[in-house]
Amino acid sequence: MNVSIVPALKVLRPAAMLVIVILVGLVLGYWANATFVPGNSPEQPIAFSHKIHAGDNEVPCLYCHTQARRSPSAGVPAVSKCVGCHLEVATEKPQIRLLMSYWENREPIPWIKVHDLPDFVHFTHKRHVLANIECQTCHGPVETMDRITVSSRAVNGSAQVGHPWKMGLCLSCHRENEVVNGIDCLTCHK
Amino acid sequence: MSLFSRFMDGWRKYRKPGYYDEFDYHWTMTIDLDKCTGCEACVTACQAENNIPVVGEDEMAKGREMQWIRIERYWEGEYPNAKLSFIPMMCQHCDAAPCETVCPVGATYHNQDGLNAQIYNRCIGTRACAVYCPYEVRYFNYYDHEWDSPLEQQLNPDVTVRGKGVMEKCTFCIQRIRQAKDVAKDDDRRRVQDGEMQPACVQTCPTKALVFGDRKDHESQVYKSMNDPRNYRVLDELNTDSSVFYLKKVDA
Amino acid sequence: MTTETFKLGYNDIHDDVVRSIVKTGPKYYITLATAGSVTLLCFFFPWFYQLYYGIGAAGMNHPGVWGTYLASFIFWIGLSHSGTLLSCVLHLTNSSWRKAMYRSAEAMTLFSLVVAATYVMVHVGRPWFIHWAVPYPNQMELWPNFRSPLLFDVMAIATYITGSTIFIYMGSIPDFAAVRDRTSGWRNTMYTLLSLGWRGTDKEWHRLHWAYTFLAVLIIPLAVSVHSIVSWDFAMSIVPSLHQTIFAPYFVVGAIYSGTAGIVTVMFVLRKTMGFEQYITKLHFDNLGKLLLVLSLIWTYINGVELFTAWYSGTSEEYEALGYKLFGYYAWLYWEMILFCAVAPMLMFSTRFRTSFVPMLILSIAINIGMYTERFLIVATSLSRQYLPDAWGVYVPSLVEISIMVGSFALFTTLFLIFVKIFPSVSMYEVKETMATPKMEPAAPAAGSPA
Amino acid sequence: MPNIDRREFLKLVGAGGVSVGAGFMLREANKDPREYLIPHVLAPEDFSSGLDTFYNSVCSMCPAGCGISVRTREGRAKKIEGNPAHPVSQGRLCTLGQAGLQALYNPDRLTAPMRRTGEGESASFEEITWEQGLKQVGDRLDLLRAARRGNRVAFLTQGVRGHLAQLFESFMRQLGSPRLLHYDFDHPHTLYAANQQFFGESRLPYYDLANTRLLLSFGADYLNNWISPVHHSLGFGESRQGRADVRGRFVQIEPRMSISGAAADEWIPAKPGTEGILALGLAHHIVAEGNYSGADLGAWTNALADYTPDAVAEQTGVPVNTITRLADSFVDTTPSLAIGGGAAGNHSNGVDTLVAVNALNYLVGNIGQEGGLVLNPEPAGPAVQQHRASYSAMVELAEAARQGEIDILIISGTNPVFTLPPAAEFAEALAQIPLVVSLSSFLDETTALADVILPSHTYLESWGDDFPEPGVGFSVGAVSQPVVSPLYNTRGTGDIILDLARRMGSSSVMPWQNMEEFLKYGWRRIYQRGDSQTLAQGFDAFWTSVLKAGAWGETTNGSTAFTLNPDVIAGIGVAPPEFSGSEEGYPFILHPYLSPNFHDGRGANLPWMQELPDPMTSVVYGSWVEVNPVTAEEMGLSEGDLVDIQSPHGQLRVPVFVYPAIMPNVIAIPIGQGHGEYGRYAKGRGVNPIEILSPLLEPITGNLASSATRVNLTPTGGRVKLVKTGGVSRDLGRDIVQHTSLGVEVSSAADNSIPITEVTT
Repeated sequence: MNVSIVPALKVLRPAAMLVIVILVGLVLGYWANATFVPGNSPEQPIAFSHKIHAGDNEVPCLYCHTQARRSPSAGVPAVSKCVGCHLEVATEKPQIRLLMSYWENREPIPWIKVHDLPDFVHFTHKRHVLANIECQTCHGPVETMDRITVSSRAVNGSAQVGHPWKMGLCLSCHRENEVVNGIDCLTCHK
Repeated sequence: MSLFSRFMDGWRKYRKPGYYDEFDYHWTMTIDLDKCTGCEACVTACQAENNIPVVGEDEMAKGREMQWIRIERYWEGEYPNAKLSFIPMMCQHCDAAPCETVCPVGATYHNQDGLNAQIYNRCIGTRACAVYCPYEVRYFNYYDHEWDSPLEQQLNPDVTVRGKGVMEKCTFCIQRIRQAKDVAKDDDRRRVQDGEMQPACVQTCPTKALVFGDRKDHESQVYKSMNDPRNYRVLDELNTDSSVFYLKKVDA
Repeated sequence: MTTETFKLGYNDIHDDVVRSIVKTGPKYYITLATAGSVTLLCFFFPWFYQLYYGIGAAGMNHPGVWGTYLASFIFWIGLSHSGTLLSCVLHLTNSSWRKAMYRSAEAMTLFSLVVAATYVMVHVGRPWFIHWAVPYPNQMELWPNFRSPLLFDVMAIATYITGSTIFIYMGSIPDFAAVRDRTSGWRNTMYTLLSLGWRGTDKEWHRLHWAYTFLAVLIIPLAVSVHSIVSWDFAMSIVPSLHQTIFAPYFVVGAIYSGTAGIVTVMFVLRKTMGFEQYITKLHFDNLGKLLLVLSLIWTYINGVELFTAWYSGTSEEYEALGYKLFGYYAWLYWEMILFCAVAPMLMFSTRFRTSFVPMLILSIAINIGMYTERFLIVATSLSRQYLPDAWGVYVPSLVEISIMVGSFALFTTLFLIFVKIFPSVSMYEVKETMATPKMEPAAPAAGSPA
Repeated sequence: MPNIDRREFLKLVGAGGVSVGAGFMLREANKDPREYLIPHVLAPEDFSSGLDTFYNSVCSMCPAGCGISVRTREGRAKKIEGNPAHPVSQGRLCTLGQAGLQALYNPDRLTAPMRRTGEGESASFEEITWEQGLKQVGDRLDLLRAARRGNRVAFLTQGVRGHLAQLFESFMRQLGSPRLLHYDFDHPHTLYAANQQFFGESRLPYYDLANTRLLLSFGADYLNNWISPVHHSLGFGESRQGRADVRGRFVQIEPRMSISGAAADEWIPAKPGTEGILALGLAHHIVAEGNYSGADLGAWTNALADYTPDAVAEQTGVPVNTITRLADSFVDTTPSLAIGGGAAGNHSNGVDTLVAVNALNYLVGNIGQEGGLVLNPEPAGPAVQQHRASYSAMVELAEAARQGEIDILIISGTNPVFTLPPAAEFAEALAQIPLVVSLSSFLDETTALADVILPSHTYLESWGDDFPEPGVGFSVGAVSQPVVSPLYNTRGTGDIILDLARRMGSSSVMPWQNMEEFLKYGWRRIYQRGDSQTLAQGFDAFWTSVLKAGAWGETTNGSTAFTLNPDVIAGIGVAPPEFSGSEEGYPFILHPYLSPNFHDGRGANLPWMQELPDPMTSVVYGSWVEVNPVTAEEMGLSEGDLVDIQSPHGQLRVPVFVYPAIMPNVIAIPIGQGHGEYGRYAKGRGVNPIEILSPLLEPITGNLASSATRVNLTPTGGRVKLVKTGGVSRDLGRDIVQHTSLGVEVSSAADNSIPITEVTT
């Protein structure tokens, strides 16, 4: 009588291989989507380039995102703000024409939100800006981006815990800068 | 391993004697039962400030009210000598809170300001805290609540709207406390001044029966009134060491 | 030793058991199908509805935030104590009459634990975050709250499941081998794998017995601790009538009590359906009957103590809770429990009752109904009468809860039905040990004598 | 690894391909939903996203006129709070006032003008444009006016003050119609009449609760719905524990314990309608004890001759020693104050009763005293005549309508179909009027019967102003400004009226384009009262400052000197109350009271109010009838038993609530529920006790004696579960609400405590 397991295992081999292949496949597909179809960098209604504005022309972030200095939300500039410059600047570019069409119809521009936090997180720009935290610390090198995207590069090394827009980023930064009660849950969740 | 050492710190702090004395603030409320008329203005104020849903008649009939602060009524004597006393009951923010020990995921804990915190997004809904709370002031979201449009436009953007399966309770209007601290920081003050910030219920109480403030500040109104000889704490025999002091009703 | 087993030779045993596994009549499939579909309809559908709608699908309210889910959870944990008790305790006390049925008992342990664990998922509001109750390093830098009795629960049950799984598996390796040698085709393959190449050499037998005894010793304290910890979920609260030191022993005894009753039921069923008349005999019912009787007496005593302490405390809170338990909204349930768990078992003083199968079956079922009621009352009555009278309320289970409760029994049955077709549900080698050893076979060391 | 045959290989490839796809979709599925950031086209200067903006305004949920301060964020109202600068509310607000948000954001609001189509059952409303609606009404008005028949137009509104009232008045004057009626169910007509009789001016004095040491309240639920609850609450708190040395004592005299009764130190049940007699009993004792030494002592002695304590005790059911004790303490603990109103004023002898209460104040010299009763100065607002409509005035209107004397009825804010007893047959009268125009924001019972609906803004969207009455001892005014831009296609009441005026060719007299303009015009007069410094700044500065502060005040104290007209004394005397229905057939007296949550029913469409437990019973969503425990036991009734309540004029079916503090022969039902329309939250909930009230009048004012209906009560055997939040409302010796007696306090007074001295009783 045969008591060894080996023949039994042999019988199982094809099944085992199938399982392995499927697992590998799943991971592959997931990864492919995550890298080649990033959901965090959508096509905006107007191809606004932070590279041109913040990068090449060195317009300070707070010039347009005025709110950030005094309000929890940084806010997006009103259309009038864009027009303020572009009545003069680069008026011939097709994208600017598009902007002007919005302006003439008195329509707001439906920007798509890229940097989003869950509703139970109450982040305040004000405190961080007043604490002279570089915008790039969380938003990544915006001045180099033609189309805005959630950057997976965090500026301070310790912020590599997982995805930069996870709680880990906030915590590590709050720890390093020894924020008062910085790691108390109620600081962000309320 | 740093994570582990951090965990050990967290663990030790619970056993350190007098740990709670190290708070920056010690938020405290006093309720003068001699002034309380049971008008329930506080209830509506709380409901408006904290996005507390309206559950509807059927759910009410099942006993699933949500108001974070409720007015309890106690009759004494019979007609014609019947007397009625009201007592507002909300989270007592106990310094030795039974609910804090039982939550398996630490969704409710005591923060450095003497607040009994409830972190909605951490809660997994075991409801053990509600069982352990002797004041029965914890309310559970039995389903996702809806606001008939356009009522949702009233919702307070500073307060999270709770989803199903989450426990919730009075927070002493943490969003207002945070804002007051924010303002204090703006003009480089270390502390929030007395009366600078009030929870919705205290702010609206028409008889000024509710007083709120920082116990650490001995000049504060709340410190004075919590040292009134009439002060007592509900269910004090349970040693919950609560942060809400009641002032006895005066018979005259 | 009783006379029945002498009529058998080794081969008879093998044949019987293997037959019970290989020969499957339509009856079995019909039962399995019914059990399976009931599980689906009464357990999983309502549960998924509840996941979608929220716990509101159940009848829980304020202040009755815990309900039948928790009661069922305790009930199943309690039932799980059967196996441990019989296998370990009786194994160590070397009482050989256990051998015919301890494996099915262990199966009960395992499956009721599985059901209990499922109930945890049913109970919590956001089961999709249940993993937060397990300590693991994460980017949120958060640990579970190690002061929480609920966390102790998670740990204890996890350990208990692991322990009893290993225990039952190890115990059946020789039997897997035996079946392996008598089957062919895919079964042969399966049992080849399961038996881990068991040859039956002296060395193997020796190690098996040593390890088996060792595990038995390990598991008994575990069993006790698990239910003590479950009781702390309540006892560590300050709710009147829950905040009691007696709760740990109370729960443990209750658990063993209902567990043993459960075994009687299962044994009766096995005996009838699988044709084990010769292995499961009057002797077993007689002994289990005695055990039950003793347990019921202890249980009644503890109940009395509970009432007494409540009365003796003299506080308004305890009085109200006590009065409510005895004469309040749920009073009829309380008296039903007393009848089934304290009064009825007195019948077992008579040997005739103990040794007659059907009455024992009925009694055992009655006891478990009573014990379920006990668990329900512990949750419901105490939560309805707490410190602030103006916040008192009443909790009534909803259809969803009741259906899930029914479904959980179906789930258990399903698991058990599958078990009897895979595991040799009577431990062949140990039964053999109870027989005179023929000359031909390799001798096995006497059971229970740890090397 | 041995080679795999090809079909094995293909199988693997297939499986691999499928699973790659699956993984891809998996990632796709758990991507965050897309959100948008919609910027402004032009950046507004008055708010910036993420920051609060507070607007001060005036609350219109009840006639008290509290100042409110509304928190808005991104142009949406988030919370209503009291305006600290406003002397009436002083930063506090009642529950109904805070629920005003849900009037603004109510899902059942009227969103556009509508016109009735079809008749009777098949009647329904179709949406129309403002132009259509205004034209239809305007033209008719113009015709009537041209034909000098403007008096065939009637204007029915809720009690409004300030410039809106003036606007209505001049509008009706243009039409030459006297039929301008301000109708509120709860308007204290009898109190005004009594003051007219006693003080010679039909105005409310300021009741200085804050400084009083003893308050006798004859049926006035001053903490709940009487006149100015928030301000009274402030006074109550101040008087109780706000002062270092004294603690005010409060006594409530009423047949059913109200919120004020619960808050009081002593609750004295007197037979319904005999409160005035009791007051005179006290007066008699005061005079008899020689505690009054005025020139007119003789007159008083004669007037009060019949009201000996024994006689009074016999009539009121209050023991003699209680009467004498109250009288003595009322004299000894000055400043003391007696107020009367509520149910006590709603009896056939209402005016006499309240005169008697005033007399009590006069005898101990509380009038003009701090902590007593301070006469108010002339309100600073525009001078408008008194248009307050009593019950009989409404009946006349209905009668006129039935006679076909009315072509157009404009209704604004008030809901008479709900708040008038059916005996007035108002609904039937409406049917007789060719054109009924409603300016309401909600489809209430009256609006449902209108022909044209021109929906108004809620008070949070529109311009207006208010001069609260009673003032707080000096002139107060406040402007109510829009705090949010209108949600729907509605218009401000004032704007609608001005538009109509234009259409009927009165633009020469009423030239203002909109309410805001008119307000500024009116406030110019108030601005001119200001001192030189104010005038120097110019009007616009003044206007902005008023808007900013949310309140305007002027410290011109009312005349403290007061001399009583001698023939008033002669006229003093309270007749025993009359009731409709025989005592045999109708053994119980119905005591309808304004619900704390719904006021006179206007709050019933606010979900917060529906879900707010009634303070006394903790019942939510519904009505109940309060029955004395003894009575309940005799009749074998317990909580939730359905009973039929029958009056000579109707019948209701309500569940019982056994109420420990109500007289055995009195039953009480809260007013406010029982709506047939008024939106999803109010409709078809509970009962409306007004429906069974008998049209018994108070002769002097002609107002409804709403507390004078007798009823009988028959168990139906039916039973319902009363939806309430409370469990057992007895603290079984658990010391949850702890009490202390004054003596103990003084002895155990520690440092930084509030010492409280014995108040002699």
